[in-house]
Amino acid sequence: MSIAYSNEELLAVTASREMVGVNTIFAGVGIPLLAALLAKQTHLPGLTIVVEGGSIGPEVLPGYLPISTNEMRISHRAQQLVGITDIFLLTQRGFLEVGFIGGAQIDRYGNVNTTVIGPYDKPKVRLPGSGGANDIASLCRELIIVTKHEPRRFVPKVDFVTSPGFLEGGSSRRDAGLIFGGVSRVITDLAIMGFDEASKAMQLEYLHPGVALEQVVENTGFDLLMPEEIPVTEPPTAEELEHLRRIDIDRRFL
Amino acid sequence: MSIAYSNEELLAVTASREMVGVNTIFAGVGIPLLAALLAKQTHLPGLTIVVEGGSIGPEVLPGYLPISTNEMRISHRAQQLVGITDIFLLTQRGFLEVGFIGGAQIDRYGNVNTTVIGPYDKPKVRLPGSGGANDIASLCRELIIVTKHEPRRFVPKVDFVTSPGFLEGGSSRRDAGLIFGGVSRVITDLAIMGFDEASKAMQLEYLHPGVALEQVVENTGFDLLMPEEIPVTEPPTAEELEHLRRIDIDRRFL
Amino acid sequence: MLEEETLKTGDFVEARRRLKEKSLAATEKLTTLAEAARLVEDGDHIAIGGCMFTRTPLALLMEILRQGQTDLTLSKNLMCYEGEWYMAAGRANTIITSWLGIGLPWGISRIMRENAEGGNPAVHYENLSHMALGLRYRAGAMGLPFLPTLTMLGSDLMSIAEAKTMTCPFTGETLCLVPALFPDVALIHVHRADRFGNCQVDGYPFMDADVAAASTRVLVTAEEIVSEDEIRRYPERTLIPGFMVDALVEAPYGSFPHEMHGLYRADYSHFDDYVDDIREKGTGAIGDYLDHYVFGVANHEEYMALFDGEKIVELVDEARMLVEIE
Amino acid sequence: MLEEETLKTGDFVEARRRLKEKSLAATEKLTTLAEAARLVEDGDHIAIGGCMFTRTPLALLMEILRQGQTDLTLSKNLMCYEGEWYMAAGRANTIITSWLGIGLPWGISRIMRENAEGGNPAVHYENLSHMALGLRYRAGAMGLPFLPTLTMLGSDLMSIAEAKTMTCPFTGETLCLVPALFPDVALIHVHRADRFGNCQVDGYPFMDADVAAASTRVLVTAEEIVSEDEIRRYPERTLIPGFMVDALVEAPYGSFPHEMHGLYRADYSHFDDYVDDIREKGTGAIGDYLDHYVFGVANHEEYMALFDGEKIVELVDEARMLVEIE
Repeated sequence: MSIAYSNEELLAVTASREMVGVNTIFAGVGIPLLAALLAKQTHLPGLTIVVEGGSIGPEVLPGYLPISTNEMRISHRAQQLVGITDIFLLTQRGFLEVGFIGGAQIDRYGNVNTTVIGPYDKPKVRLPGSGGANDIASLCRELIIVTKHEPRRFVPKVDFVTSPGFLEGGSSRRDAGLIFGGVSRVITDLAIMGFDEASKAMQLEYLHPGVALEQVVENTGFDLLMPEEIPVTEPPTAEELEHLRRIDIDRRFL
Repeated sequence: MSIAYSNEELLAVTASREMVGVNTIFAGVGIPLLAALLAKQTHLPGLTIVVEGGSIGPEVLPGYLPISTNEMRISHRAQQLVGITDIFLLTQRGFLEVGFIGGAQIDRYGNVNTTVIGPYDKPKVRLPGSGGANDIASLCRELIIVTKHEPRRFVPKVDFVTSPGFLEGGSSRRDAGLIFGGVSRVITDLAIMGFDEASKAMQLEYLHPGVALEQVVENTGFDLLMPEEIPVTEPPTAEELEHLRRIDIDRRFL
Repeated sequence: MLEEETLKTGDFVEARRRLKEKSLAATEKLTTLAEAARLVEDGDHIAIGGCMFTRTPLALLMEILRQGQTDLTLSKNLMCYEGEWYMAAGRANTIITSWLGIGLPWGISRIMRENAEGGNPAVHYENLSHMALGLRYRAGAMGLPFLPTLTMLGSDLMSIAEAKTMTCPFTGETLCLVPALFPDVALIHVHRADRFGNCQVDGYPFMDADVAAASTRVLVTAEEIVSEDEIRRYPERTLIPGFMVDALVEAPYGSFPHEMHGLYRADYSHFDDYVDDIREKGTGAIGDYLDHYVFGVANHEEYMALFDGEKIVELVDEARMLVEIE
Repeated sequence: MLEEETLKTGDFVEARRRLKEKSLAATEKLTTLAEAARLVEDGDHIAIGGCMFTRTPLALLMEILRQGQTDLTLSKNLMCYEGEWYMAAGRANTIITSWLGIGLPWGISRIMRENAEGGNPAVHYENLSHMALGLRYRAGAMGLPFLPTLTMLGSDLMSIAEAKTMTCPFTGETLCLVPALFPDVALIHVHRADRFGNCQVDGYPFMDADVAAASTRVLVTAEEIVSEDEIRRYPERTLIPGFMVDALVEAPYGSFPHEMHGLYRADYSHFDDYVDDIREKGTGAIGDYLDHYVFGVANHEEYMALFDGEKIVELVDEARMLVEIE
């Protein structure tokens, strides 16, 4: 039995499933937080959610999803509240296994741009900035990027590397001094991408149900590596959707 | 009317008077703490006492003087308790105006030794170590040293510089990277010493009541600079002694 | 006057010297909002406590706008609409932040876009990561010229932020060094303080302790002035020691319509109206907003009278509910 | 096994890799003292929480002596008589501290004097300043290879401590760099924890949060195991998050005869007796002490039964009185 679901629900469910054996996650508001909450309710009872404002292990009251990572709605029943700099230092030390970010532009090496479209000195579009995205991308043990799949977002080279993926590919991330981490997955409304072990170029891994390969190709502004077989993502289950919809009862994010 | 007083009382009173216009003090247990408490009760109502364990602005219950700078007796009614490293960082930032230390050896440039008598690798006497003394001497805006006046303590050159005074004199302290601070006073049971502005060598400034110049000379293992006039310290007043004895009712330190 | 000169990057020696001109006496710090704001001078670097729309010292920020200090640098970890106000009113010429906007549902700051995309030289933006800014305050608080970190390495933020790289002398690894920030003035809003300025906060501590310790002057507003005994009962909870504080003001709802942990939730609908207005009328709407909410009132009490009491009760109720543990 | 190899100075890359082998799951951490102590291996660097004679994890330290792990490195900011025990029992070969002794009235540690003055090669002392040791733990907690500081500059501690100097690339000033410490095991005693290991402390926080974050394994004893709700009521007070903790043990009086803020004062008279005995009989008295208080009992309950209940009540009363605010 298949149930109708939104793109956002598919993203949240897919992201939650990507967290296998994960115990600590650095989650932003929106889809990443929903994915983390879902994972904790389904397959990761030992998960500790950490948010940028300084909240460790908070719970979320259904219908009271936070809009920002630094408000009471996401310090509710927290186990610990620490300073923002300290949350990032825990990440630098290596305590955060998975981080989630989005972005306006992403390129073939998983670099993300949230600073400017166009040249920095006279941009076509000025974006809000890094916030903690650079830090999460630099310091978590691995990074999952969640974004819409559009050609203007998936560009050969981002105009500005706000958050480092694999930089120029190969060993360039390590060479720059980033001792760990890198992008493990890019999850979009069309597909799931990974990265080639050696070249660190983006490759298609799964197509979402009902999505044709051409759709992905058309919506990606560079050549994705293509493995021989491309399986299809399992659609969200009734149980997963039920959990999700109970958390976001007003469907603010779904 | 002069009242009989002990050497310790004279030290505490003299030290308290040396704090003119002081608002923050890094105080150890014993004489420095008594001096600070006395100063707060007499001429420095705006004084905040800070101790190494992490206590800011504590009060002391008469008869419950602390033995160590990290116990409840000196966090009683504190205004803030912070980590030990953070107390020292506040000092490094410049918030601590005066620090007090003692020591087993002191030399003509105000360097203090609490590590070893004799060579480091095979010492004649192994002392307890720096504790926070090096940090207080390195980081406070000024340093007051309180110690007994004995020839084995007042040596030409300390066997080991645990806590920096003016190092080799002149600008050597600043040259080593210590951007502020240095010893302003050495207070003993015989006299008060200061330091020559240019050479940073120790010089006699006051003799305590009833002490002959020769006593100081005999008990100092190097030549003190001698100004033309050497005034005599005012003896402790009845009020000062009353305050002191009320704080240390069991006369643990006096 | 030396105070007025801009500090060289990471100049911890001069920053420490400036601290010597500040009284550290444990005296009564209570004053009025107007008197406190007068400690801000033209050209100052103002560091703002709180984060995004939580625990923002809005009462102080509005009073400074009323007083008219100008040529200001504003720094804050994630900057909310107060950054737009100072740009729109022509009071800030430099903005140091990792992010500017109200939050995801309210889109990108229109005035920042206009300034940056139009190449407006009146406002300079220093963009860096959230952690890097936090470390710049922390380096200042620690009395250091810089702190090492791995963050920002390899990214284009390295080319625009004030940061250097070095080779670690112990491990040979590459490190990013972010220079200390030593703001002239810190603005901090807290839950409670005693009259000597010992401040306590509930909920997130954010970067406020570092911001206060790094700054030369510290202005504090508190929801409530409490007895010394109340502070001394739980000294572990004191975030800022009194000797750092230069001025203290009792300002209930001093962060409103931003939020205070356990006291009042942020008024999202107020942000909706603010942004809708800008979308409709352009960035001139920010000036209209300031005319109404800031310049149109004499003080914080008159400002609060502009808000609907019933709405406030709702926000207070949600705040209480969210911190309740049965 | 890599775990057993000694970390190179400041090797934050390897320290971070070792963390990957640790489970960060939010699971129940409760176990027995014996099981917790078994997580200590021969050759480990054990970092001890608390300071001097306050909040020392004595129950754990005694259990480890009973189990017999050896070739240990002990580090603590100001080390009390537990350092003497490990030297006397031949279990520690390295002591990293800024100070060793019980406190001023009890004089210099006799066994340290004998070892150092006799040139005993069995124990190596790393001497540094209190702050420098704190910064070494903090650098580890921050995931950095080192932290810069001004402390120790110009002193002879620079020549014996693991520290380097550098020229600041922003200001040209000379800085001391202290390398990170990444202990194998942290021993921490706290007031309360929930079963997931979220720990809270009253009074001084000392260096415990840094020590825990810098260490690969974290063993915690708590005076009391409380409900999750009790921790979540004041999350601002949590000092160590549960995911860092590998083993948690309920151990009332787990620091006795050292002190716990608000619970019991240190038993000075016990220290008097301990030191008097050493003065009379020489350092062999430490072995006698251990035979009686550590090896002569099977566990912490039997240990506590050796103390006079009336005396304990006095110490509890003073502790309560000292934290009372009318």
